[in-house]
Amino acid sequence: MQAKGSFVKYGLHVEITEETNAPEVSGAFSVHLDNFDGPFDLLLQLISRHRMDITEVALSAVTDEFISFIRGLEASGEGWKLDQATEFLVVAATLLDLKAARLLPSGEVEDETDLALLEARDLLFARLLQYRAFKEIAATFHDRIALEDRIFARVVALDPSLASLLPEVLIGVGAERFAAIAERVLTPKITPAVAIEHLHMPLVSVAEEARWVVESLRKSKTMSFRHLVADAESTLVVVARFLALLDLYRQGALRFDQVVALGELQISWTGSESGEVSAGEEFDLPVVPIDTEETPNV
Amino acid sequence: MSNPELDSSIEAILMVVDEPVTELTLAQVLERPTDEIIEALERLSLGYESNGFHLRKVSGGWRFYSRPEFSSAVERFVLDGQQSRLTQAALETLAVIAYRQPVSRARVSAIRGVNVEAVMKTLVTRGLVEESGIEHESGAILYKTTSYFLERLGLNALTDLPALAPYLPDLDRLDEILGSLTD
Amino acid sequence: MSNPELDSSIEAILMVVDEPVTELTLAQVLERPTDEIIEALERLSLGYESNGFHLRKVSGGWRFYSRPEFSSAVERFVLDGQQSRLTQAALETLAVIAYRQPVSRARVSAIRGVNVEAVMKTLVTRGLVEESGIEHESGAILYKTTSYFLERLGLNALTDLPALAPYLPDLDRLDEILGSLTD
Repeated sequence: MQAKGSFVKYGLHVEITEETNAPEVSGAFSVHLDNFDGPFDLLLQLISRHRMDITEVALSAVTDEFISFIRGLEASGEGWKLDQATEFLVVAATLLDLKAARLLPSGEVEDETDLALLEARDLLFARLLQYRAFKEIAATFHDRIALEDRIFARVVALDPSLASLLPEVLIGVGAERFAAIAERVLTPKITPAVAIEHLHMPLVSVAEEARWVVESLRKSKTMSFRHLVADAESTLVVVARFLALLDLYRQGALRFDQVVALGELQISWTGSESGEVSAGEEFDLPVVPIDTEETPNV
Repeated sequence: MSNPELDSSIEAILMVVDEPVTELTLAQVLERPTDEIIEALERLSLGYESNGFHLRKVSGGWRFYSRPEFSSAVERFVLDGQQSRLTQAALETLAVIAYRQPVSRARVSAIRGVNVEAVMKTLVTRGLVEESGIEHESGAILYKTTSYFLERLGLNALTDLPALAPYLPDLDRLDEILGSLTD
Repeated sequence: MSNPELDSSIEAILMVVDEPVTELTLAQVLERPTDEIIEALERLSLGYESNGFHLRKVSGGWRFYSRPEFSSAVERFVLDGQQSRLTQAALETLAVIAYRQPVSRARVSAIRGVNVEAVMKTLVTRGLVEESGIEHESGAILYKTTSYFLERLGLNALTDLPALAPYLPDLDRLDEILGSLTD
């Protein structure tokens, strides 16, 4: 991963080549200031390691750059990157707090390593770092779950010859407890929304569903539409996947088979085995106004 | 001529599939000639001599079994107090069947979000659940609870099962979604 | 010191299980000290390197699993009960809970900088997170991860979670302070 940047501090020009565990640099937001030039993530890292002073960063310039970055995405047709935008808001707000605290004369602490004496600005640092740490560790969770999805356990039914040896079966719970188990299991995995769904409709990205569709079809080669939407949490996801299929069909990446009218729709992958296949971007709205799960409250 | 990749794929399948698998099915899934599959199975079956399990062909299909020499250990395990009690997975599956009967295995799987094949078979073997006809549209086998189930739960009739909260949807969400799309 | 008889008995038992088996259960059934059982299980688990399956301890219990390399072959048999994906927001929230448990929703919100109410609900209904008592001072409900969470991540215990430290800068006691300041 590229981890190079440079900044000027106290008149010295310093080259930074230390490794960074910042996530994906490509396509990410980078900052061009008088005293710093490089990815936003690296800027944070430098500040966090006390290699750069927050008071020397022109936050308004960073914000201007971010706005033009987002405009650029809009213009290029890629649309808003909501995750990047929310993350930027969180980080920028923290930096602002940090800077405000730092500019107060009383905020000066001589011994920076004495964490017992952490001042407001250091707590803010810590908060920011923690936020980033959990983001990064979530990626390892994702990888682990993806791996586990490919491992299947041996689960076998009780052998009838062994069953005959067993005494009476013990259900082990009373009727009330049994009903409670039923209630829990039968509760839909998606909690029924109260009446705010029209306000908080989670938007579905056709492009994102298309990526999932491509991944599934590459793995299974042939799938029925029913199977392809088996885990869909809403009609919207079913529609998005269907639109993605149409776009992929137009690109010649798949084939449809339907033996009888209204019968099972089979989809066979005929596209490339690997590499980026994008579809459905035209269906996604350029601006996403609300996301239920990610409402910044900083 | 052995093929380690093929051998391991066969082992992986047979280790996690509960039913005996035929040579033909393996040939189709692994896209190899049946002869090659038979050869691999026979080679594999000779390789577990020092293990507590072996690979055998029974009534047309291949499956891993415990070796009879160790049946006393297996029997003790099964007879151990733990085994006469239902597992959490079995209990959850039984609860779905009890409240949604008659119900197909596919639908129970969809509700529980996991494959319930082995658990259903155990419930049938233990006499708590039995087949109850065929679903008209799909041809799937339907299951219901038995009178032994009522007895073990200490109930007289299914109507004595405690009522569930009224808001639980009775319909399989997927069918609902798909149904609304094809209308 | 290996004991082929013991090893094979364990293998034979693991062939018939429908849920992971603990070392303690095996020790009781086989009438051997738990240490000896653990040793045998660890030895066995190293012995399937050239097989399509392996023996693993997940969430406290042992059982046989297919190897991930052969998942494409196995998937054709195990079709129903597919797992649905977690969103990025759900993964990040889950990460915070996993490392800070037991933890209140307010505190998770503070760390993530966003309102996590909807995501927490999803994690609870998916069985990955559960309530774990009340915070003494605030009266807030505390949350922790479940054993199903361990299973989904293929972990044996919470102590097997990757260390958080490498993701944070190398300052002494930082982690500790972070834990206390988000209230």
